[in-house]
Amino acid sequence: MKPKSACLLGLILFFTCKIITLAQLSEFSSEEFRATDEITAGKPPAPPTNIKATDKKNDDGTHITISWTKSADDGNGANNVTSYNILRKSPESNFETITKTLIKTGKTDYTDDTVKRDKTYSYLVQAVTASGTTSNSEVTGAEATASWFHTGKKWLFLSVVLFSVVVIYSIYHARSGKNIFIRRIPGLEAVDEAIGRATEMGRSILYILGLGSVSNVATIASMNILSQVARRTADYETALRVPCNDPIVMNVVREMVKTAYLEGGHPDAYQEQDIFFLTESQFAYAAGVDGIMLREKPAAVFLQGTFFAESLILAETGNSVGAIQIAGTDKEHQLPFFIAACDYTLIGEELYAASAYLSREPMLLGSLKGQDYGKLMIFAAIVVGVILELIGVNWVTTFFDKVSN
Amino acid sequence: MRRQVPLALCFVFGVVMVLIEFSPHPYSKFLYNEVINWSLIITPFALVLGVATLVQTHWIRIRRRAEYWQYSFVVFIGMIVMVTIGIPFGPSHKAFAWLFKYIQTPMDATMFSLLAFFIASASYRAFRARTLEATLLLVAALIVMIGNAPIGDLIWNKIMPFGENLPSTARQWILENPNLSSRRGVILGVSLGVISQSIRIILGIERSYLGGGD
Amino acid sequence: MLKQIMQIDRRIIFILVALAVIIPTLLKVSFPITISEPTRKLYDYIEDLPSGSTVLIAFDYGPSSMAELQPMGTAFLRHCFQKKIRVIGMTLVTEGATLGYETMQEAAKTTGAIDGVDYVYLGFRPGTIQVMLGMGTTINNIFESDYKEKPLAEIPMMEGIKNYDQIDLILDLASSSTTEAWITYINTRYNQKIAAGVTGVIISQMYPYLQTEQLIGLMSGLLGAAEYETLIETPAKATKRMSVQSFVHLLVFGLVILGNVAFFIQKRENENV
Amino acid sequence: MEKLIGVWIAAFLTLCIYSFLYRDNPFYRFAEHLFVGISVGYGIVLSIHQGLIPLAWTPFWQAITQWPPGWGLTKLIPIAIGLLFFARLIPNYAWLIRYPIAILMGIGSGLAIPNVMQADIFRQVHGTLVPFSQIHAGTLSGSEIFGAILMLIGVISTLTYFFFSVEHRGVVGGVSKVGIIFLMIGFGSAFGNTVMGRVSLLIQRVEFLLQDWLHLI
Repeated sequence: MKPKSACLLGLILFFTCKIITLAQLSEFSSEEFRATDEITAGKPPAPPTNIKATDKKNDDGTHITISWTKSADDGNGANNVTSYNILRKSPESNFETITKTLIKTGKTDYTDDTVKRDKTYSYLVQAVTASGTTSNSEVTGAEATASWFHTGKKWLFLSVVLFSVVVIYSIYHARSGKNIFIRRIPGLEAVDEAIGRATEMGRSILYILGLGSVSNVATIASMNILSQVARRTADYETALRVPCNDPIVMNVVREMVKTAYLEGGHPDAYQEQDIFFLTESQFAYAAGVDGIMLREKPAAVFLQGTFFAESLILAETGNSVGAIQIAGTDKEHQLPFFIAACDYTLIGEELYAASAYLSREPMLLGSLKGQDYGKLMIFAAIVVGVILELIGVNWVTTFFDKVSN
Repeated sequence: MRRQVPLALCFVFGVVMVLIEFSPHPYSKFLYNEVINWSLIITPFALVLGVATLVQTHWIRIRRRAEYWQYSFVVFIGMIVMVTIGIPFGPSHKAFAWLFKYIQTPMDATMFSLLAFFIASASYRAFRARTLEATLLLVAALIVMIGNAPIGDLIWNKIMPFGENLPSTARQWILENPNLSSRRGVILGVSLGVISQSIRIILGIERSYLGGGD
Repeated sequence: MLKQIMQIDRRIIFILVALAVIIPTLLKVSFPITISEPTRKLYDYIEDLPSGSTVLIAFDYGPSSMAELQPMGTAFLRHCFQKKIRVIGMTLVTEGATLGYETMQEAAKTTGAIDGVDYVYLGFRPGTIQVMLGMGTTINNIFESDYKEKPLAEIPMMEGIKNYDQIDLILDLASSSTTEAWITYINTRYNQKIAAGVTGVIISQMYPYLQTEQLIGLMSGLLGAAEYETLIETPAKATKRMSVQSFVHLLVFGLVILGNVAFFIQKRENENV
Repeated sequence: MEKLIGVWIAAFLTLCIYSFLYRDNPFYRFAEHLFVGISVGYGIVLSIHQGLIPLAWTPFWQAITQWPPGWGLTKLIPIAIGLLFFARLIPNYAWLIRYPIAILMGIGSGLAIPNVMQADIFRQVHGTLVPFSQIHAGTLSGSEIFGAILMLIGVISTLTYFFFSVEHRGVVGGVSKVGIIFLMIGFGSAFGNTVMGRVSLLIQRVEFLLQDWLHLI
């Protein structure tokens, strides 16, 4: 805005306010304003028409949207409208300009975000010309209210509710003892092969749980798998060595393996010193395990659980001593190394599925099933959406656009 | 008291946070801000957990004269030096910044740079195209590796009359196409897992975070 | 013979790697960098911002990722300062506090940017997601003073900056999952534009977010930093390091091929036996 | 001077850690333990100066010094809850730390559910559909159409691979096989990028040794 027109505008506003205050106009029409226009030079443009003030929905009651139809002299007629200006009257004050900068022509709406909740405001729109003459629209009013529920998010809300119900239902379904099917997991089927080979060769099996603590989901999953492996090694009387990185994990593992040997009917075969604490530091642990691999040349190496950067050091050494390696982790960054250097790898969720499959724990099985329903819904949404898009119907896409923004 | 109250608190806070998400009302916003503020106040105290575990482990090692117990003193010395300088003078103090810059930074950076060596040796000794899967992985890895290296484009443009900058273009194509779609599949699956776990935590079905005991 | 080659001591490979880094570093080689689309998008976005805009950089990394992310921060800050774009720095990672401070001060020194006028460094607060969300209400609520404990109210640049509404872009320099958190919580809730610079390990994971425009741009590891340096026409550390990098990539490439050739020859011999 | 000493110490520690490449030895163990100690110390200082003091102590001080006491007093509740973390140090009351943990877990989970659903599921599904509306509108080039179809196949087949309640036989088996192909290429690209990441760290260390320490370049 040029300084000159700004001065002029200031002058107009000053007079406008003056007149309003003087007249104490509570209900006035735009007629009164015409008087001020005559003070300034130039012919006033046609006023904006059809002005509407509406409370913005789904907000905290601090927005009112004002819309109008452009002045007849905006782009047409005298074509002298250069901008619009909005004046507001609140219960406490009289009409005052609320637009900090003039609204450019072509725009026909404005959101006032300075209102207070549960109050009624009146608005009018001014058309402004280059020389600063103005003309006012009719006055309209609205009350700013706050919403308790965001209706634009109703689909998101319903989806959250629906998915929660599905998960809870699946868990209860699993708890009621119904059999829940889980697909074949190739890595698990190789367990027997690995143990068999170790027995034939008379070598040990090395089970590495990684660096996780007992609260890690992957470490818990790994312990479930270990307990099954222990059951088989008990049958075959193969040595099972478990170097641990966390003393608490070691204690839990000792208990679990002991129970497995007991239930397998070979309590005497259990060797407590085979499950031992190495060190809690990352690379020293890797070096320690490397040493064990090189010395003992185990026939099979299990790498299941939470792994970080040491994954490739372990997998490489295991590979170099010619062991069958079965790996699994939910740490995505380490998966490439396992896949490249190991014979079988449980990828991410497969590790959880394997653990649920082996432990038959209803909570794990049920959640897995519930998530599968979720995947099915996503699958269906994508397929239906694509088909509809290709024939030119786009409501699925629009729907996802709306719910995700 | 020991189990039921924490589970109830978890439920209340969880449900409130979910519901607030759908309510733009100023009262909800107020509540939301308060809860966020509360959790911001609580979080820094969690520091106690990590420090206590570390001190305990090394203390036990020293007491039991476990293997390499002498090194546990080094841990304590490092910790004490940082704390005695940092706490009274603050982290922007010169001495503290010096310790960070010349002791912590080089060690942290070097520790992870060891992996450059290991990745090279593993590439040679362990990464074999033994199955179809491993083959695909290796081929994609090799393309990305050469596409990442500026020398890849340079050599290609010198010796090949066609396909300017093909290595980096191929790399970009792999990342933007097959990589993108498989990652998206993983994201969708993992996100469902996160949501289902959150539901279980709020409802008290999943309680492993409470730890053992009654 | 073949077996010997395959069973070669890994320390010999370590030496090869060391040489592949040391020799080119001493020779100061330099190669041209090809610009990728995601980096260019970030550059263009900053190029199109009017001066006086505000961006926020989150230095969410520690010394272990400094080699990759620090050059990104430096190049990006230089671009912003040259364009008179105001920068707020912060971190969600403890070690990032000192690193971010250093990076901002160095970039300011080379471009003449003034603390408190052209940039503000807020430092660290624990609580990741809660910190992000809290800043959405008011930044002052989380950081009532900057890193040097000067109250935000007394900093001229922060005048008029209340929350994300006044911030035109958040650049997350990440070595872990912070970028996902910025996207999930801040992009979704506040419609805030997010861009990222990430370490090599997580580059691949970022691509789905680029396609949905939840990320408006991405610098991919050291290469991304070198690309940005090329775009602002001030080649620096990253460009140099990428050139050295080339040789190690060639070495690893060669090692993988050699290892596999040996593997297949051995496999065939075994089959024949 | 302090820089000179610093560089020499840093170089010594760097070499201590590299000595691990030969084999595990006392120098490496010394550096590793020092690293653990120093970084924990750093964490404590930062958490106090940039965490506890501004986020807990300041509100606490304001709450108790403000007169008349106002809303600020409610801040004493989370401070008290936070203090329960110290119960970790008293074996008999260690269970008290469940309170703050449960609250933080509740808040975190509650925030995650709708946001993850919106950002990581709905938005990602939307992103998969958008190219197809562009295909219908005819704004995509041939290679982009190919890319869109490839993306569709990739997303669907990967999703199928992680489907656990159906046996992977027949059509499902075939689709999940395709999923593995996509996954492997994705992991391969991560592998290639990881090489770049790790090598970058090494280059920076070598730069440090040759430039800052030995002044060879």
